[in-house]
Amino acid sequence: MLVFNQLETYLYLALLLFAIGLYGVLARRSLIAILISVELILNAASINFMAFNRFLAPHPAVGQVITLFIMAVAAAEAAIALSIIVAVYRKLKSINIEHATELRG
Amino acid sequence: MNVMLFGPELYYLGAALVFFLLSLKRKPEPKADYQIALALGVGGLVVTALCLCQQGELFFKAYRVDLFSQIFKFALALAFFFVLTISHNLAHIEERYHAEFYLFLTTTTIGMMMLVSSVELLTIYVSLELSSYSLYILVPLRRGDGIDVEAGIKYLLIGAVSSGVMLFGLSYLFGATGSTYLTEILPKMPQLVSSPIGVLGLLLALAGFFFKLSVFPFHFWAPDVYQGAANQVTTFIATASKAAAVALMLRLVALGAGYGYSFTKALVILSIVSMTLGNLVAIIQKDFKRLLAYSSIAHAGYFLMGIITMKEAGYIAAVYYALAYLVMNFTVFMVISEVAKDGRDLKIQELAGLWRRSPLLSLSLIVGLFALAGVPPSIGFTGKLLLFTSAMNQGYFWLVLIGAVNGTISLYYYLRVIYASYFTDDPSLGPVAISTPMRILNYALIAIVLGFGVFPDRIVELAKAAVHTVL
Amino acid sequence: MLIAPLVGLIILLLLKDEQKFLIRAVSLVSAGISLALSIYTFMAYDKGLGGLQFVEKYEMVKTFGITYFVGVEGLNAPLLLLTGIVIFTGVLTMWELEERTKEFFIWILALVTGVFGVFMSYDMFMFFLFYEIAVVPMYILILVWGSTRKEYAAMKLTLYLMAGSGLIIPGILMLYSASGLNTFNMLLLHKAHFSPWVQKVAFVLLFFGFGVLAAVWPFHTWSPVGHVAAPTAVSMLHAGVLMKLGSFAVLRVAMYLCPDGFHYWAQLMALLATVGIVYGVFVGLSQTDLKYVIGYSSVSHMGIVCLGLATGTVDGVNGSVFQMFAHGIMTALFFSSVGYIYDRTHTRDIHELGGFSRIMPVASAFFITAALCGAGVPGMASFWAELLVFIATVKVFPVQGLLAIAALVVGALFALRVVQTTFFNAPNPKFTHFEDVSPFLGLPRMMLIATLIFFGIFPQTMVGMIKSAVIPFLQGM
Amino acid sequence: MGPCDPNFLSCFLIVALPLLSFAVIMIFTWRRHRLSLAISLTCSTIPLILAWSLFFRLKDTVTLAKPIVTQVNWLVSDAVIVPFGFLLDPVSLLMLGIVATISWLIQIYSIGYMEGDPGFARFYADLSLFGMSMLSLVSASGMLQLFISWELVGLASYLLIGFWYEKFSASEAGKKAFVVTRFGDIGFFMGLVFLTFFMKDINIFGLGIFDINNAALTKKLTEAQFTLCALLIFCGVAGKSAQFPIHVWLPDAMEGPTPVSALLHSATMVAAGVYLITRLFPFFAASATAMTVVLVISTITLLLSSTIGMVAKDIKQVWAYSTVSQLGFMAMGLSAAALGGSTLFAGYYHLTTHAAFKALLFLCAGVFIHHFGTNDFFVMSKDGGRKLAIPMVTVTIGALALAGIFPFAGFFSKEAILAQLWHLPNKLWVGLGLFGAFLTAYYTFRVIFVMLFPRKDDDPVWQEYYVREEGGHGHGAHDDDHGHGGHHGVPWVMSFPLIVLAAFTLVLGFLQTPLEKFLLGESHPHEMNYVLLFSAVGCALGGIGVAWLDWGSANARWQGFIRKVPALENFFIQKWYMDHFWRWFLNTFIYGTFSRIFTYNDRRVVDGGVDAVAFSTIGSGRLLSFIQTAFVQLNLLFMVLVLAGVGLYLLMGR
Repeated sequence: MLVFNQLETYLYLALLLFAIGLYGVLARRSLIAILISVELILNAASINFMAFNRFLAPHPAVGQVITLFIMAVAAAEAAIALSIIVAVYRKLKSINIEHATELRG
Repeated sequence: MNVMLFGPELYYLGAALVFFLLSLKRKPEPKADYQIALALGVGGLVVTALCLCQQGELFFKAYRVDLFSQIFKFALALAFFFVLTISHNLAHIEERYHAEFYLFLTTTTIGMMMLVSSVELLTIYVSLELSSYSLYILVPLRRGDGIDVEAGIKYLLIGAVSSGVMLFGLSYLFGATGSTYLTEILPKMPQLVSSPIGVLGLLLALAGFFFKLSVFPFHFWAPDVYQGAANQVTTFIATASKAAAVALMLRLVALGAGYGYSFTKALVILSIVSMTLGNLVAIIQKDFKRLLAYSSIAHAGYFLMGIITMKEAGYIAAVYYALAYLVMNFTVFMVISEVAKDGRDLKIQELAGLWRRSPLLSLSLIVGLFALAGVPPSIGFTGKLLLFTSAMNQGYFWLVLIGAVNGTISLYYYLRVIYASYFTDDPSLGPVAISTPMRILNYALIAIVLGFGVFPDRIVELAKAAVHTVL
Repeated sequence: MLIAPLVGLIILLLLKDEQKFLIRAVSLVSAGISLALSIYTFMAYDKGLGGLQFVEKYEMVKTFGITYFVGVEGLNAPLLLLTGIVIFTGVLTMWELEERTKEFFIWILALVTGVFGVFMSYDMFMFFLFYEIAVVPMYILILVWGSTRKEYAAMKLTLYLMAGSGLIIPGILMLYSASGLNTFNMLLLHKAHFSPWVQKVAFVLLFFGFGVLAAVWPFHTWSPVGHVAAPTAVSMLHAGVLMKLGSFAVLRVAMYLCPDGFHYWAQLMALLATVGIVYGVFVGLSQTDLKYVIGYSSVSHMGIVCLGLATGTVDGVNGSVFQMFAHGIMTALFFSSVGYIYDRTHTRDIHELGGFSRIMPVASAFFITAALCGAGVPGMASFWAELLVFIATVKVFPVQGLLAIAALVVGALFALRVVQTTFFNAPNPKFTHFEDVSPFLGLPRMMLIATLIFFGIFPQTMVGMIKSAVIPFLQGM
Repeated sequence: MGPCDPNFLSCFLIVALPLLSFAVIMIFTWRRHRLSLAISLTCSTIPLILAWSLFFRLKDTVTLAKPIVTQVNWLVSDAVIVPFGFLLDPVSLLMLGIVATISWLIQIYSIGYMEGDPGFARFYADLSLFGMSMLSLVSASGMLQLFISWELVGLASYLLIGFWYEKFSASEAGKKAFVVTRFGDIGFFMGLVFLTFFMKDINIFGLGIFDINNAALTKKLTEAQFTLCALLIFCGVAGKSAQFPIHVWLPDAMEGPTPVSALLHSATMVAAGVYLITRLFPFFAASATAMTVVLVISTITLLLSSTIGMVAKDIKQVWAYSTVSQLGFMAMGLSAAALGGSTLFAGYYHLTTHAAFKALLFLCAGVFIHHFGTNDFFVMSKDGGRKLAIPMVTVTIGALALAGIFPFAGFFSKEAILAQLWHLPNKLWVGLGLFGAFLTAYYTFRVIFVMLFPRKDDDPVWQEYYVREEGGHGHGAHDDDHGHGGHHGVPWVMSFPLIVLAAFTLVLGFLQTPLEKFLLGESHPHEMNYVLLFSAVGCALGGIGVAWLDWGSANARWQGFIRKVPALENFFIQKWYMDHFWRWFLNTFIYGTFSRIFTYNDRRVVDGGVDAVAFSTIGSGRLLSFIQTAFVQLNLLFMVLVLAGVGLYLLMGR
């Protein structure tokens, strides 16, 4: 059987994506980069959905629908996030997360 | 389909539309906006009250309307209305944004309303995001010196990550059960918790809800956001979204046929940690809202306590306490936003001499704080005792003991606030004028907090009925 | 009886701050009504019949089996009477209060409502609810109207007691859930037979939880500090009534519901009590602040109460309930007279005072009476109480009993030392100009003394009452 | 017999009236002297009449064997049942009479003595209180009632001694008296409690005195237990009637007004101890060991006090010590009787006579003090004490009685006691008794002679006197504080009691036989033991003689023969250092050790511990708050790590 015709492949791929995304969120300092990493996490999720849908879902449409929804939501999220990032830039003159360290304790 | 089933949501959608139109106006007239908002808020109360006894399912069973959801919708509407009542001076939000403020407040309300009655993964996710995104925007809406956007971005990041994690978890659940309906997933719990993928999925999925409920370790946003956001926004976050989160958690576990021992144990530990951490850190806070943030973390622990009993009594207690928490927490925030007319963050010392500046406010402050601390005769006390009772019935002796001890610790910082407001005095601070409606609101709140504390029967019965509809 | 203070409280809420006299009048009236009611119940209670009387009861929360269930029996009737007397006299004592009068009386009345509630309710939930109501107002009362180191004292006191409740809640709930009856009604729970283990754990939780309020050694340190800081009437209420709540609760909840636990821990109780007795006396001996002295004396006296309970014999329990009553009155008398002197002289240092029998003979007569009563002079109520306790104790715990008796000598030395330095010797010229207690202000003190002596001469009126409840109580155990 | 019984009623009145007057005066009339006086007097006269009427009504009907007991229940707890009632038998009847009479006389006397004192009313109130408690003590039927009145007596004496409370020494003395006697009382109480403890089924407090004496009950105790109880009860006795080593309060008690000294510390209160022994005579008699101890202690007391009496210069001090010694003497008599299997008569008889003549002596002293405004009889004599005819005569009579010279009362009673001692196998006791008698005679007549034969101011003896002044002893010459030592004649209210008492002193001696008959029911004719008789009188005369040589005769150098041994004398002047001992004890142990340690412990350990907990809580809060870094990614990391941890736990824990 072909390796890319197996559920595991896609699961591992998704897991990898998820890990990368998580890493990016934790490691990158630029807000934009972090945002992108979040998107990666979402995509990992949607890959999962598609994979499960493809291989063992009783109803073939569900996963795809979900994925579509995820795309839309992700888009909205990106918009909001970007707008806030802009606001951050206006106020702090930087989009480096390290500069947003006012609140503590 | 029966419109009434979807009544509240539709109503608020309409409201959102109105606010949207208002926000398009060229020159802002905040007074008028406020009048309209208030009117709509009252209307929302009426509508939700009317829809209280609806029963039914919508959208291919993805959306369940029952007493449980309707009660919480009413509670949300109440919170919405409360927040509007204290929004008469949105000092920290630029006037041209007032309409938008109302708009997003409405949308997030809609999101939460959908949240409390959605029983399907996707629906849950979407409504969760809807409510969250509006809040993301509301937080940095404040006119501030940077801390607002900082709070906003932190909120956004933590929220986005946890929702992403949750989504990932949901995908596993979907994979493990092949379905997205809670009604089908949760009965499969036993074998789910026995398979690694199921456990992983469940855990990751809970992340999102924990984030809303600000349970340890997803609590990090709370202090910053509470402090950074405008008082009214904080109020809404502290009241409405807590209630919604509790409702959702209840739905999740209530349908469950029982989680594994170790899973419950994990939850127990989380609840203990978050209540202890919240209380301990709250002790050293200077900013009142931040203090309340930590107290909310502690309360998340209490909620969890009711939920993990996995028994009817526990759910009843949790529902009761959620409603109670909404009211008493609002009482305190109301005092904050009344005292801090200019919308600034309130330091605890700034409450100095409140008994002189406004006896009524100081009284409601005391009542509210004692209620939060769980001192009788208040709904806080009754609710807490019910929670403990149900937990003890399930044999969580140590959980109860620690909870009780935590009550003592929490009393310490609440007393510090009372001490500041009641004993210290600062002649430089002038009297706080409050309008007649606010006066009435004060009396009403005090009456509710005390009255239902001594005679909780009605609420408990209501909660019981609600829980029955869920089970 | 519950209602009277509540109504007064609500009326007060509506009153304006300015109408001081009206405020006082209202609170006095409501206090008076509750006094009258308590006396009425004391009189009207049918000892021959025994058992619960004047019962009121209705369901509060069916789901959790919470009922509002109050009644009067031989055990709480004396304490109700005590509360009535003390609150009445307390209000009279604070008649001169000028600062934030309204709030003061509001809180006082709230407190008293709680106290009455605790003494009367037979439902654990309500019991605890009232218990907290009674305890919490202390914080504000001390904080606002208190004197020395009040922030510290108030915070300490409240947290201490709340920590106590932190133990009480699990204890109560444990019994509740262990019974499986889904009821908080004590009479029903009493019938549920708990396993020895449950009883042991629950008892120790409850004993220490309530013991904190009863100033059981070594959890007593809040009490002297609190007494010192609190304003007169509050000290009166607190030492006179609130501390009794603790011991009463130990009796009513802990001992009543888990007899086996009690028998298991009785030794410990007796030990702690004895330590408290001896300890309190000795520490008090080296205090120079009048209120500290009294505070420690009450630690010692509460020790006697606890010792009586520990014996678990009819005599012992009779004695200790009687002692609760007597000590309540006595301490109220103490504090009211000290308060009077303090309000005038603004010092409580016994070395600074002196010769007050010449300056204000009446006031000092009050104090001396109280002191003698404290020293256990016959003819005062407390003598009988202590007598009963001691005899009972020697039978059960000989050693502790003898130690406690021996402590009496030091007790006498202790009381007389204070009396001598404060009221005898040459008057301090600084204070010679103060006028004596006016008849009106003297009235409450006179009432207290009258009570002391009445029950000192006719102890049977009290003991008979208590006995009517204690005997069935202990048979039930 | 119920409360309606006439005896009960009269007794009840006897007890209740003084209490009533006390209450009335204290509450209402304490500002109005005359009125208070009237009340108090009526309330002491009626009991007087009642007491004697009882005496004469019942004197033929009652005997020691079958007394009249009337009582009602006072307190009925479960096992503890306390009766309230009266026990009338010869002993109590006679004592009632004596007490009533003397307190009545004292009240009369005080009209003059306390005149114009600011606390006049209070004084009478206290007197009434004392009368009440003493009377109920005497007539109590139950042990507990006896104990209660016992305590009340202590209270009254506290109030009376500290009457001039503004004088530090007075209030101090009052405190001392109360605490020291309390010390004894606790012993007494413990004794009772032990009795209850040992005889489990019976409750001693419920029993009458009569029952305690009844051997049937007490025989179930082992010898040791019995002795223990007896000794503990004797502690009470020792406390009240000032036996060694807790006699120290009595001399200080002389700080009180003289009538008080006369009433409490001679006739009634201090006699209460001895009275208790007579009451419980069979009980005590049952334990030989205890009685021996009593005998020893009382002997020590006798010698100690008489030696101190030899050197005291304050007239009241002298009488006080003589009182102590006489009390010792009585105790000796009783214990000797108990050991010798004889009757309680001798001791009790001496108690009676002593009451009379000692009261007399004190009252006379009071007259002098009142007159000259000093307590120092040297000064009195210098100021011409002997000019006051009546007191001088009466004091001499009293002195003769005290010294035990025929035909005065003291002679007979001492004779009786010595007879008891004589019967003891060991003749040491009688010897000591005689020695005591000698000393008594000596110091008594030291006073008398000094008063009778004053010296000129230029007389060399005065340097001597002043030298001794340096020798400083506790209660030297200090003037009375009620400050009216004006030179006026003796008012009749003061001299009248003197005469009455003097009469008693003369008469009582010859009433020995009838009294004995009345007390014991039969009087066995006592064979005249001539050896003893003569030796006793010899000792007395000898004492007087020595006193004459030292103080009386024209060329006496006014210094006691004891001066030959200065060390000893100083030892006596310092009162055998008993006061020092107690003071030291108090400071070192009570205040020094326990109180200090406990207080420290309370502050530091207990309280400190609590505060430490509080602070550690806050500290941990501060510590935990560092988790909340401002840097969001750290938070996220933390979040992820915890999540991973929980995940691992779940996967492993499955």
